[in-house]
Amino acid sequence: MKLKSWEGMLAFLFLLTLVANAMLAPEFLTLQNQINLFQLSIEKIIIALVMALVIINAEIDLSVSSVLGLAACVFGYLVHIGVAAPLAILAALAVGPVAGLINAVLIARVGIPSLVVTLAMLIGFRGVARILVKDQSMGDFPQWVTDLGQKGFLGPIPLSLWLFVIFAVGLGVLLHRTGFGRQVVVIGTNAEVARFSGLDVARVKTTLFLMASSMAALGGVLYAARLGSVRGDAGVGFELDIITMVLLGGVSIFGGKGSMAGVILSILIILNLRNGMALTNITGHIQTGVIGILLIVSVLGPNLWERLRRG
Amino acid sequence: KATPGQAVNMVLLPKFLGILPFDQADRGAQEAAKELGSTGTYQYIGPTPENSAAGQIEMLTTATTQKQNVVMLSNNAGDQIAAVAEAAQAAGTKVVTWDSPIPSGKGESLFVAQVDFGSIGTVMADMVMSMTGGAGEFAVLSASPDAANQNAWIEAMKKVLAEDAKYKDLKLVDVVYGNDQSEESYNKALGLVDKYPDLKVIMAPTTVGIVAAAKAMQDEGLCEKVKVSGLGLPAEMVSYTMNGCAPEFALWSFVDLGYLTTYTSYLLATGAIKGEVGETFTAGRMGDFTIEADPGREGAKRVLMGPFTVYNKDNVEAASK
Amino acid sequence: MTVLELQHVSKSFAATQALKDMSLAIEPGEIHAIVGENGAGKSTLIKIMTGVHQPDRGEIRVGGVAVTLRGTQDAQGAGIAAIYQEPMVFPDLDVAENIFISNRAESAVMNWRRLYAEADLLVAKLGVKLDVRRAASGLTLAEQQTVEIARALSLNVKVLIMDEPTASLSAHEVARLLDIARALRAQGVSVIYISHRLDEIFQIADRVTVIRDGSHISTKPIAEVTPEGLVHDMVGRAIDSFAVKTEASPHGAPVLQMQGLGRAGVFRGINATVHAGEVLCFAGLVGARRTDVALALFGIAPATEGEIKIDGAPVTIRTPAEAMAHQIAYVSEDRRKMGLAMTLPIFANISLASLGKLMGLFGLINAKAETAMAETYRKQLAIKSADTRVEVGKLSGGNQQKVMLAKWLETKPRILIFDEPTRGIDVGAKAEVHNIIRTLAGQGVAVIVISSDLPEVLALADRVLVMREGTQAGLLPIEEASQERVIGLAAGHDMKGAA
Amino acid sequence: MHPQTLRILALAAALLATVLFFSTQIDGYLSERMFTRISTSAAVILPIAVGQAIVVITRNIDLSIGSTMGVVAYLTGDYLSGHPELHPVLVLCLAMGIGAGIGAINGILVAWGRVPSIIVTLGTLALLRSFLVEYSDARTITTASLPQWLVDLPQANAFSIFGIDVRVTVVLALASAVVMGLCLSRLRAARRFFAVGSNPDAAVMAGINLPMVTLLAFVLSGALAGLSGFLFLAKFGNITVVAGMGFELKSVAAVVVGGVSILGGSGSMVGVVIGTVLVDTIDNSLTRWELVSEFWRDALLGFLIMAAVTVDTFMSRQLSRLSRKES
Ligand SMILES: Nc1ncnc2c1ncn2[C@@H]1O[C@H](COP(=O)(O)OP(=O)(O)OP(=O)(O)O)[C@@H](O)[C@H]1O
Ligand SMILES: Nc1ncnc2c1ncn2[C@@H]1O[C@H](COP(=O)(O)OP(=O)(O)OP(=O)(O)O)[C@@H](O)[C@H]1O
Ligand SMILES: [Mg+2]
Ligand SMILES: [Mg+2]
Repeated sequence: MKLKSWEGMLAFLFLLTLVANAMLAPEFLTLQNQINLFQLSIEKIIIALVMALVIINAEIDLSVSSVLGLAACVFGYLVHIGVAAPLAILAALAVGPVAGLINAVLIARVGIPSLVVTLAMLIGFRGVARILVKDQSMGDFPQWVTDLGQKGFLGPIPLSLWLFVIFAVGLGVLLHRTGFGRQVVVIGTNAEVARFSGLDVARVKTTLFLMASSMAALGGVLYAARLGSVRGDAGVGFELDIITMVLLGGVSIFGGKGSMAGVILSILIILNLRNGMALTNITGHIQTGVIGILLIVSVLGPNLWERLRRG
Repeated sequence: KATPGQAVNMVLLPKFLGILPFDQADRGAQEAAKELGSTGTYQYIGPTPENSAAGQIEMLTTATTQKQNVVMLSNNAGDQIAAVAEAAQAAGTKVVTWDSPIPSGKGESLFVAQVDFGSIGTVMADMVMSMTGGAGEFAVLSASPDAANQNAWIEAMKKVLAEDAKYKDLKLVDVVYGNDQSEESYNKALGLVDKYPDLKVIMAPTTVGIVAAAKAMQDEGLCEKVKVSGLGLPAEMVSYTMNGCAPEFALWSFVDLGYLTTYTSYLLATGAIKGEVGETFTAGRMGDFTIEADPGREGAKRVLMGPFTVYNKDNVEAASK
Repeated sequence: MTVLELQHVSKSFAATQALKDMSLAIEPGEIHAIVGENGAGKSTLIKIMTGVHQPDRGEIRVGGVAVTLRGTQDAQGAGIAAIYQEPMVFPDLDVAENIFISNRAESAVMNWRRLYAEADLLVAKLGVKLDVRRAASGLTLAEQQTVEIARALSLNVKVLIMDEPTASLSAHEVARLLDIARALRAQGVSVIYISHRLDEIFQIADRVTVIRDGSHISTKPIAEVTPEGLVHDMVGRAIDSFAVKTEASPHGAPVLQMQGLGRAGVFRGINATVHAGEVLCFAGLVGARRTDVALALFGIAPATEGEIKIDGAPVTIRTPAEAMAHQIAYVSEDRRKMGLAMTLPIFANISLASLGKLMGLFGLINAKAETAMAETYRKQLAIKSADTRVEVGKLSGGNQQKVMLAKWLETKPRILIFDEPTRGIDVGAKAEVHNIIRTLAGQGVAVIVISSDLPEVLALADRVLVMREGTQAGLLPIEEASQERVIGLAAGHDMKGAA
Repeated sequence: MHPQTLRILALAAALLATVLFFSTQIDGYLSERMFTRISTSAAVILPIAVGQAIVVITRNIDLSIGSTMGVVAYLTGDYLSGHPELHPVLVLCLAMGIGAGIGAINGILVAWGRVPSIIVTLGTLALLRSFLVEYSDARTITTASLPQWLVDLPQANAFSIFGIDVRVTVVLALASAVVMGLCLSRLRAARRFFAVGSNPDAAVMAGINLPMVTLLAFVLSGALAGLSGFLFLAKFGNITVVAGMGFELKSVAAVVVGGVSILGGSGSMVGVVIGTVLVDTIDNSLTRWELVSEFWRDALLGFLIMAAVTVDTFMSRQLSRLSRKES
């Protein structure tokens, strides 16, 4: 019940944003702008989709942006030293499982809280990226790589957008319709109950952290392809944006609650709101401030309303 | 040569908002826009410091969507912005860089260079030279490993050091980064003096780093032993120059840089200049300039502003007012 | 004059009306029992008295004056405190602090030594052995209950409410608690006592109030009621009170054998066999480590000594999944912590341990089958709820217990371990649960029941295994088991009959 | 022995090992100079870590703490440039007051608005920074505009023992930790922080005023961030709009390394002090380690923090198992 009304509110907010944007910014409704809007944040939004599962599982992964940076740098570095691009892509994608496994072992097996582990790894993985590229910028990727990141793939829609749609649907089904998704929710609600029901808590958590890191690595490759070059600071600070998207989507930071529809709506709201503000020439820190207010008010508003209604 | 009163929509896009040099550039740009009587719009927008690179890429894309005529970019995203800049050019939005160029030159119409990047290497080397008395160890405290202009200057300095025999007794022992944050720069400066007991100069080609380093040396009573130099704002450096912690540093006028960039961009957007090597134009109060090949970046073109001022005890107080 | 009075109080949660026009008056120095079925509204009534919930209508009077209780602080200020049905401890604080946490009379600066001394006294008064310096995190449910009781006692109150305080206590502690209630009464404190164990009510109550479906049915002096009449008032029909079993039911082949089973530092030397169709009850005092034996069998805290055999073949069980592969099910004693995902709907809880069965292609859950499964149990176990999409946390305690049972029944176990299966369940439901257990045994399931409720043990068991301090104190066939015998073994008085 | 005590011992051992290791790697490491370096640098973070710890103990988190510190440093510096005659004690009060005010806003939103703390402070993290950029107009606070006593403060010695100088700023920071530590273990009211973090539902049932306790935790954390802001202003002198950026994560790192449970309910100020010093020691030592180039530092820092936490987890688990066997 409560979740439904949350998504209702988000849908309303989304429409509001669309209408306001369309009225205030004539360029808003152009196809190119709509594509740009997704493409500019594609890495964040696909990671946010997985992060939703992680947070519903009552964990958090702060290291994703560093894994993204590391994968991008591995790719850039390998191409730079002359490795063939397809191989470099594979190696960069492999960063995901490796990083995820390190996180997962420390979290699910050793039993250190994920916030602690991934906070340390946020520094650590970024550091490894830095070792690889140092103060350099590595680019000159083959044309097909940058085309994949920048040009349309099947019509005007770029690959990244297709990926977003596929992941949104896929992860939505995974979360809401499969046994694995149910396990994620139950563990997020109460891990002990899950254990006493015979679920393999460690395995589910391991899978989730592997998924998060793998998605981050994919994000890294997309990032490299989109920008055509990488540096050691690729993706710095993305984690806060990603978490904002998930939380605005109604996912409880305490786990157990949240829906993919909410997260997708929240992503749409944030992307469109930012885009609309940019098109009306609102500068960076005000944009950030508005998102900050939105985040607080979206939770505060319903709470206050509930109180008023109860008297 | 400029025809005033035409409609040119311009965006001045700094690395990020919140530090003085960029606001000064904004002032210069506004002055120029007024002088030119541009009937188009002028926007000064920028990303937040923590979101600088991604934010710039987003803002350049948005400007392209808006069909702005020119985006004046102090690039902080390195070559990562090249693809977006090329897209902008293709859509008819000119990209003129200033302060910090696109390293590969891709997607960039012109670079309005504050100084000659090669000569700043010489100047930095010379300042080290005069402070060490010709021989000794020194280290560089830079902004971040990803700052293209700083990297270019350090590169240029290394080159001069290697090529010119008169610097043969200077030894660059380390390059560290303070990420343009006071506390990090301060700690890194102290780290340097601890790590290299014979260190004589800290060269900080960044306005945040140089004050932080100067304060660190002053706090630890090391000003006699380790001198600080680099690029700094006179207003922030005056006390350290007067007390000898940072006897010499250099800078150029960001107001002028903003002014010149706006003039150049206006001319480019109105078609008064094509942006070809060899073209000359007049930029209001600043006089005549010529477009030339950028010696540091193959295939790229620049407009050289220059000169810069070296500040010391004699002129810093006047400049800080 | 009354100390506490409710007048025409109503309260509803969304669609459920938990209390309807409820009026109740508590006299000074009386023990006032409240009985009613699961979900009748007892806990809600209590929570209104303590300011946790605010009534939709009606008023609360303390000493004749109408008051508004906005929270438990207000209630404590008015001299009302409660021991809640679900113990509420602070796992990171030590026992002594847990006890005195809400005591306002204490000084602003902590005097740790005095705190421990007073806590020791209180705990001793309750007749429990409990180190007041240890953190509350490892406490068993019964120990938590003790802490809760001690906390309420530490407050100087006029009205003390006990919401099923004995649900997880064994006879020994129950007796102590009843003594304390009487002592309080002697001091002029009014005690409101809620319990599903009617024998306790007849032992101590002065008056008893029956509520049904949120409405007040009757308030009578205890002398004027009979157990049968009380049950009739509660349920609206008669229920056969369960008889003591006198002989073992017929059983089949041995299914589960424990040979010298033990876990280092916890328990040891458990030797018993459970046959198909047999009910083996574990009896013992609180903390006798009965639960630990169950946890070893279920792979949560695996055994380190001895052997487990299933169908005669030795097996190792290191995880619940392995236990479940051997068709073992464990209905745990603490449904809040280990049993149910409180914020999830009923159906999701019921299907939780058998998700595999419902999963098809790509691990998709067959939603229709899941709903059907849940519906079956809702009807079969008479779970009081409009449909199975209701959050489990919103059900009354007894109904939650049924959901947990359903979850394990669905795994179709051959070996079913119940840990305090009727904790907090009303008489009607208890009879149902007992029926279910007997039926399951009748179908050839090997059943282990851990219970602190001796009448229950004697009503269900074919054999009784008595534990004392982590060891097996005796294994009695039902014919030899009597209340005295079992208590004697559990407390260590009985010298003969140690198996 | 109490598990908390074991935890502290494990941490202290980790710190000792770190110091011993680096003393073999860096010339003149065990010196008065290094002590001053690390102590004064840790002093800036310590109050913020203490504040973060209090909030974390109540099962919340304060991600706005770095922004709060930046805003305080900037506003205090800004005010001082106009009113250089303000008494030092009043300046300190001003800084902590601004911090407490910001903390109160967070606290009210969390306690009465029932918005999870991570959401509130993620929001105010951004909002405070935005405010600062707007307010500052790109001006930097420089030492030149600050009163001399403030500029000299970081060099002022409180006392010396065995020839080791202990600076006033270090004493101030330690005092905040000691006072909070004493309060947390001795004051009945302060024990409620632990109760609330340990089991919020039970706290409500036990008659604890949950919103009030939560608010207080945030006000304290804000005030302590204010103290850090003051020390930051004094030490670095040059305050830009990015002052304190990233300190939220630094404070969380110090707190978790210091053994405060991120899930609330437990932790000690001794642990927080050791945690803060440990992280800062690793950081400062890596900066001075010749074997490690600038580009390797972050990787090592991250993995060393991870190693410290892992060792701590294993050791305190092992030790508490041992002690359980003994008893
Ligand atoms: N927080 C809540 N939200 C919604 N419904 C509730 C809530 N608390 C109780 N109810 C409903 O109110 C009714 C009365 O519940 P209550 O807990 O008072 O019963 P009870 O008499 O204590 O039962 P039991 O003997 O099982 O503990 C039940 O139908 C229950 O589902
Ligand atoms: N001293 C203790 N320290 C830590 N955990 C304990 C301790 N005593 C018991 N436990 C835990 O509490 C749970 C139940 O304990 P135990 O088996 O002793 O109780 P029991 O005999 O089942 O009694 P009851 O069920 O009546 O409480 C088990 O998980 C056990 O590990
Ligand atoms: Mg109840
Ligand atoms: Mg038990």
